[in-house]
Amino acid sequence: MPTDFRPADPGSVGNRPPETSGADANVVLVAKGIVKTFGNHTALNNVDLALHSGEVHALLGENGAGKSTLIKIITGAYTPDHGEISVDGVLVQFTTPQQAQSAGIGTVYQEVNLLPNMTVIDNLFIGRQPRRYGFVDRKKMAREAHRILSQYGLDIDVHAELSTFSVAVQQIIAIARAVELSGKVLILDEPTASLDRTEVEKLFEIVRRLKARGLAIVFITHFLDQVFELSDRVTVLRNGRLVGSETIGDLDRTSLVRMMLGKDLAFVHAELAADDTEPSSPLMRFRGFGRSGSVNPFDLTVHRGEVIGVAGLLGSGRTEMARLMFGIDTADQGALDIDGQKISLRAPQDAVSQGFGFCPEDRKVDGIFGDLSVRENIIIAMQAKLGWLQALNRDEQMEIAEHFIEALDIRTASADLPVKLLSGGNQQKVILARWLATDPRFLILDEPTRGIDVGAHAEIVRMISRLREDGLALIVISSELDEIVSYSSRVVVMRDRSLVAELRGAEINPSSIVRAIAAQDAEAAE
Amino acid sequence: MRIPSVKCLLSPQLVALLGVLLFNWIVFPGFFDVAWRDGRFFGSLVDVINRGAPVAILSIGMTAIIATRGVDLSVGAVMAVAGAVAATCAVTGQPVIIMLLAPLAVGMLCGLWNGFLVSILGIQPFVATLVLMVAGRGVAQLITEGSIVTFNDPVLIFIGTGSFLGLPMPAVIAIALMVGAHLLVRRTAIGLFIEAIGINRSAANYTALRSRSLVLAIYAFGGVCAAIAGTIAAGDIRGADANNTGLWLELDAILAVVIGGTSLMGGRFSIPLSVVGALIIQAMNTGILVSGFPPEFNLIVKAGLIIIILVLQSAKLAPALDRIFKQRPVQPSIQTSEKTG
Amino acid sequence: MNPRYRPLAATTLIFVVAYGLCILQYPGMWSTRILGNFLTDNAFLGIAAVGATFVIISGGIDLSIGAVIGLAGVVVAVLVSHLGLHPIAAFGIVLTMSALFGAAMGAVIHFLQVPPFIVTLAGMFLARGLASILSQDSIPISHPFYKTIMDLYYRLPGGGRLSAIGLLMLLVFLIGGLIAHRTRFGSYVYALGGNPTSAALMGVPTGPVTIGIYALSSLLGGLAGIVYSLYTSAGYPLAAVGIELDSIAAVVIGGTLLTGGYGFVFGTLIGVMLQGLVQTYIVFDGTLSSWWTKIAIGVLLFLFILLQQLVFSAHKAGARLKKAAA
Amino acid sequence: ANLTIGFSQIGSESGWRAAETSVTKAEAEKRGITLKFADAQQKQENQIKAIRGFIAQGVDAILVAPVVATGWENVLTEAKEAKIPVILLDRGIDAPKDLYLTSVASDQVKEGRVAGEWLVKTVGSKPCKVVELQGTVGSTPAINRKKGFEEAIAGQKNISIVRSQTGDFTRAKGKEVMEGFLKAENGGKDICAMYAHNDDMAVGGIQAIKDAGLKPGKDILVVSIDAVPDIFQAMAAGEANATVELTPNMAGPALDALAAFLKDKKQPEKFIITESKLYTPADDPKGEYERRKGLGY
Ligand SMILES: Nc1ncnc2c1ncn2[C@@H]1O[C@H](COP(=O)(O)OP(=O)(O)OP(=O)(O)O)[C@@H](O)[C@H]1O
Ligand SMILES: Nc1ncnc2c1ncn2[C@@H]1O[C@H](COP(=O)(O)OP(=O)(O)OP(=O)(O)O)[C@@H](O)[C@H]1O
Ligand SMILES: [Mg+2]
Ligand SMILES: [Mg+2]
Repeated sequence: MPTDFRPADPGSVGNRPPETSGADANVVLVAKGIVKTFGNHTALNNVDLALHSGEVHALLGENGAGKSTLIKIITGAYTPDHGEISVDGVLVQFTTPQQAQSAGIGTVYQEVNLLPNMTVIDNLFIGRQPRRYGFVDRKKMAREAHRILSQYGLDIDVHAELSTFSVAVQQIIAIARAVELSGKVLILDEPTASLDRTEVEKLFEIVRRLKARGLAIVFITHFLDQVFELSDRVTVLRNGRLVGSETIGDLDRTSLVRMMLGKDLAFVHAELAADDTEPSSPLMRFRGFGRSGSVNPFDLTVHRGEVIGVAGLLGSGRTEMARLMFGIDTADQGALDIDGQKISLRAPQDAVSQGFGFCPEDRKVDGIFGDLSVRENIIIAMQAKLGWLQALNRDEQMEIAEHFIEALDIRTASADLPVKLLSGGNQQKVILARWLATDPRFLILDEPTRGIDVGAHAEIVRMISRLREDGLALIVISSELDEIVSYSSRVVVMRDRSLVAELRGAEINPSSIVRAIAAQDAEAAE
Repeated sequence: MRIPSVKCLLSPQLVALLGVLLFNWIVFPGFFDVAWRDGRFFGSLVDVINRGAPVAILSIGMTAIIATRGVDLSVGAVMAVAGAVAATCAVTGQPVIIMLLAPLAVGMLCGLWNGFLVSILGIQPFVATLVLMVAGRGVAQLITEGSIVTFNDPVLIFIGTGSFLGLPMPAVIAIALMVGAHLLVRRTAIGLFIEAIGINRSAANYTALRSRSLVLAIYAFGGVCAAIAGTIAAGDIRGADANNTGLWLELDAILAVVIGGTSLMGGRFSIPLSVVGALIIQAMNTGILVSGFPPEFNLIVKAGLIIIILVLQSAKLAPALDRIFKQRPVQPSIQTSEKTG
Repeated sequence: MNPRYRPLAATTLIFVVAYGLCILQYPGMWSTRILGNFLTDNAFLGIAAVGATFVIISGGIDLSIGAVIGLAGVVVAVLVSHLGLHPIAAFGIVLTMSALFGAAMGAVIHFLQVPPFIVTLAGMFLARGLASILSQDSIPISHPFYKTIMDLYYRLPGGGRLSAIGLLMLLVFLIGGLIAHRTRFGSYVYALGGNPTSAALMGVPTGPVTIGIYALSSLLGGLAGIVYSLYTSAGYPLAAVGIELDSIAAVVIGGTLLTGGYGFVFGTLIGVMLQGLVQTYIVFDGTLSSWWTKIAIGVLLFLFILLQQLVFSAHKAGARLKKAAA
Repeated sequence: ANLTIGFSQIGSESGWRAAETSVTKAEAEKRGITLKFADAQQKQENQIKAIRGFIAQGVDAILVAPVVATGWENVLTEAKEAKIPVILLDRGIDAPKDLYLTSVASDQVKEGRVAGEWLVKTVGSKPCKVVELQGTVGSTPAINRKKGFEEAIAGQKNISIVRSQTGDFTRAKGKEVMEGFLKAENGGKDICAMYAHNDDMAVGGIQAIKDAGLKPGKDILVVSIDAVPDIFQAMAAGEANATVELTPNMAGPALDALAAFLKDKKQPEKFIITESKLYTPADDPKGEYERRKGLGY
């Protein structure tokens, strides 16, 4: 059943792919003249892409440039309005992702598209489970699963439900699945967004191995370092148009950014964090705050006008600490004082009424209201704060929404577009806008730059600094140490669900953070 | 209120309603005849809005419930309970105000019970309300002891069969409730919050929407709507028939909501369109009545019409229809995500 | 134990405890007769509920089951009693027809993207309507083959009967369990219920699977109709009215989530048995009026759900709430 | 000795059914019998389960008001093997006669016929268009009462049924259907009589006729079946013309027959048919209303 993709027009076999570099021999997949419109918005306009075997091909572009859409067209999840795709010189028309899979194209779509209700092995093998006597062979699958995941250093209960694992683990499983499926082409749409360094390293190792085996690999990311580290060629999209395809050797960082943004970008430098003067007025104080089974009691004082960066490995409990601070989980020990007054956080309402805001890390599950418009998504937290009856009217909503769409450069056809139709990075900005609209005094950002393009990334970093200057207190959780260093006035480090270190002033630099994170290993080594 | 755009007038629901009415006209040419008699309008068309009122009222409450990704199977039983309470008050000679408020209070209590199970205990709505669907009818029968409690109270009878400005009272109540509920959800933030909860409960929690109290309130409102429908049904036959009042009407109400375009998976909703859905169902029933088909064909005709309506408004066909309408030079698709009306 | 199975274990435990309590009050309920009756009397409900389990795990709903049971019974009766066909041939025809009926509903659901609630509601009207056009009255079936099957039972010590249809139900549960938990089709059903978009992106053939699920449900509805016709030796267009709600309740009591993606076929068996237990208990009590019967059923239903909720709310709280909004 | 009897009732779908239940309970109490009551909620399978449950409990006898005529052979055979006599109420079944002691029932076809004959007699040779409010499609009483009525008017060219729809035996649906008929038949001017398969629907229909500005009982004749209290009230007000009685006291004769059988093995008559008495306004409707009011209708 799974092998029925059909050549649309056998007569056109051997059509020349758009790349005329003489490397035709090892061209695996060619997409030519792809056009895709959604309503009256053109997401892709005459885009070409050629993949060669044995190369890592980075697909780059701003949020909303059309990268994911192109991937979905290549793999049969969407049908293009125009254009043709050929694999190994044969024209194909995939109408379902299943057909692409059986043609040897393995894909990790953006925003982990797995089945949270099923076990790890189901997620790894669904659609191609090994069978014995007509029944799926779970023993064999479990063995295979352990073998596959061990390559990624993941030793987990493969019979547990996927939803019991963190986003990072799910991401790795999605990658593992795609790698297993890819006979010719592996497509990775922002696979590293929620991974930390060690995991990224493991992934790169595997990608290099596959490359050596002759696979063509498409790699979408917003981390330019990773592009230079891994890829051989880049294709850049801007506003749904092809900007160009270049060999990586011909490019440097600035020219790449210029290709993506169409202009130069002033990079933000780390000078902001350099002031080591303690911000004057303490805003709130968590004392012995914790929850058994989740986060060990910690003490933390938050001052007005400071950014506290939270560093730690995956699963170190950073997200859980944030949830506790926002009243999503209730603390069963310790206390919180705000301006000297004791406050109890029993529900997010309590936190919001104190002027807290929280951008969760898993935007799809905990953040966006997919069917609501961008406008409604932006004003909803503010409206929740106002209450049920005191409604913002449409014009007021529009004004607020337009303001943030402009301020954060959210790429959307209109403020009334359902937010689920926005590209991933733009959805992230919408959630940020939602909390900024509530005019908070304390903002918790959990991985705010995940999946955000270079331009927007710089914008968000700038904004964090600006908010801080406005007197806001911020807690920012991030796995990117450079980023943490660039805006934090203080860094706390978490390990094994405990707050283990606090760095300030000159201590704030990547190497000392890494040391604090790894201290345990060092101790163990002694 | 904003003037409904042309696009919303061409909504598949209204097209479907028109279609069913035309169908009725074909099988019974006198369908559109309306006469003025005894200070009220009289005709099949009036019957449609009069008989459709109870389901329309149920669907008003049901819309909000379904929009939060819930469902209320107990509305039929609550109708019976409310009718029984109203009738009991009437025959025991309670003051009018009590006779009218008692069923509403009981309905609200039933709704709060459902809401409690769903929102506080976290039980799946389908089973949570199944409990009251089964037990509620028992309670109603307990009140009437299985018989039809007949009454002669003029106020209740007026609610069931009276008329106001020539329109039947049930229809007047339904319209008032529809307009009131629509304004309530759209002029406040409640509508937005309901949709948000239905679309993503977890995100609603992160946004501090007070989902629990809202869900509780919505089920309570559903109970009140059911109670109103039950009071009307009792007034209509001048008696409380605990055995049959509202039997299987929950399915009609859900059907009305879904025909009205609200997804059972929650999210976007429109109360007026649900009411149109209820009218479509009733127009079908009335059409079958006046058509003279043998009754064993009733269900087949109904099934056929539902299928046609669904095909008309199916997600896959809607764009095609849109295109047909777009070709006319009327107001080029001002696509607002604002709900109709 | 794998935490996935905890709710299932809890439901089973609740059944055992409830049965124990019943026996304490009415020792007569501990007899092979009652046990045999549990299987025989609930055979058609159980078979239909297996189909409902698949539909619900896939995130859908099938309201047409009861009507399909009625229609299947009438068609069998017409074929056997009026047209003189051998029951086995009639069974074959009926099963094929029901499967096609379900497949058609599945196709409408998948291709026209119409909610299953509505499609199957229309299916329910259609099937009931067809049945009452075929015959308004109930048609007795007096073929010797029917007698043979109903006389096929294993007499248990103590007067109980392990009837052919009771065993058939157990067999259907067994096969259903195997399909759900041990085949690719089964995993597709769970996938669809978990997140249809992801499932499609992961290469699950959503169209054929949707059609297959509803075909299976109607096929089992047809089988349940045949069993019902064996049980009553007749075909009656109004048979099994409202069975869809009973079977959905059985599925949900058995721990399956109506939102889809999670559940066990075996749990449904417990759900069916629990419902049978409630009815038997009420018959043994024998003092409840019509209305108190309804109230008692409602209250007992509530207690079961509440208990179950308490047992696995901890399990649910973490994992279920995280379910992605597709 | 103190007898224990199981009673499997169909449900409580109408006032008449409630009355039958309460009369049965009263009759059992009068004789010092313990009655085990099981409500089947309109489902045959529940009735079969209940009978099986009664057998398992070892009751002394079983009363059943069967929901349909077919499908009783297996379970009644079990009862017979367990030596428990079974008595049918309301209606007969398609099963070998040795499987039950006796059947106390009305003749539903006759009920329809009595109603029809009354109409034939009343209208004489005038042309008369009749509208019919049927019971639930497929239910035995609806089929039989329709059949009986049609038999009675079969020879009369002047009487014809012009419209026939189901009112599901309920007051609300009866009213709704009659409303439709009135619109469809020239505002009701063309209708000469309304025949309803039960009184509840007739009461609903009467209200519809009044709402349409016509006089029930005069402009449109009203004839129905069951003889529940409310129809006598209508009759007293001149709004209904005839009803055929279906007595809710089936249990009395049944328990008498059972007592005789248990005492000295006296085989009762196989079919005890209750009377299908016709009531018209001449039969003291007020008095009949008072007599029936307390019976649990
Ligand atoms: N189903 C859809 N309907 C309407 N518009 C869509 C749809 N899917 C994508 N778009 C629009 O198409 C454009 C391209 O989106 P795409 O997801 O391909 O961006 P991207 O390059 O992957 O961005 P990111 O880096 O943020 O993931 C966006 O403007 C988005 O709003
Ligand atoms: N690599 C892993 N292997 C096993 N379990 C993990 C892994 N990563 C995270 N987890 C589990 O996931 C849960 C989530 O932890 P939490 O989200 O608070 O961590 P975090 O520091 O915020 O990390 P993240 O960067 O993933 O958000 C923890 O209970 C942890 O045990
Ligand atoms: Mg993308
Ligand atoms: Mg985290």
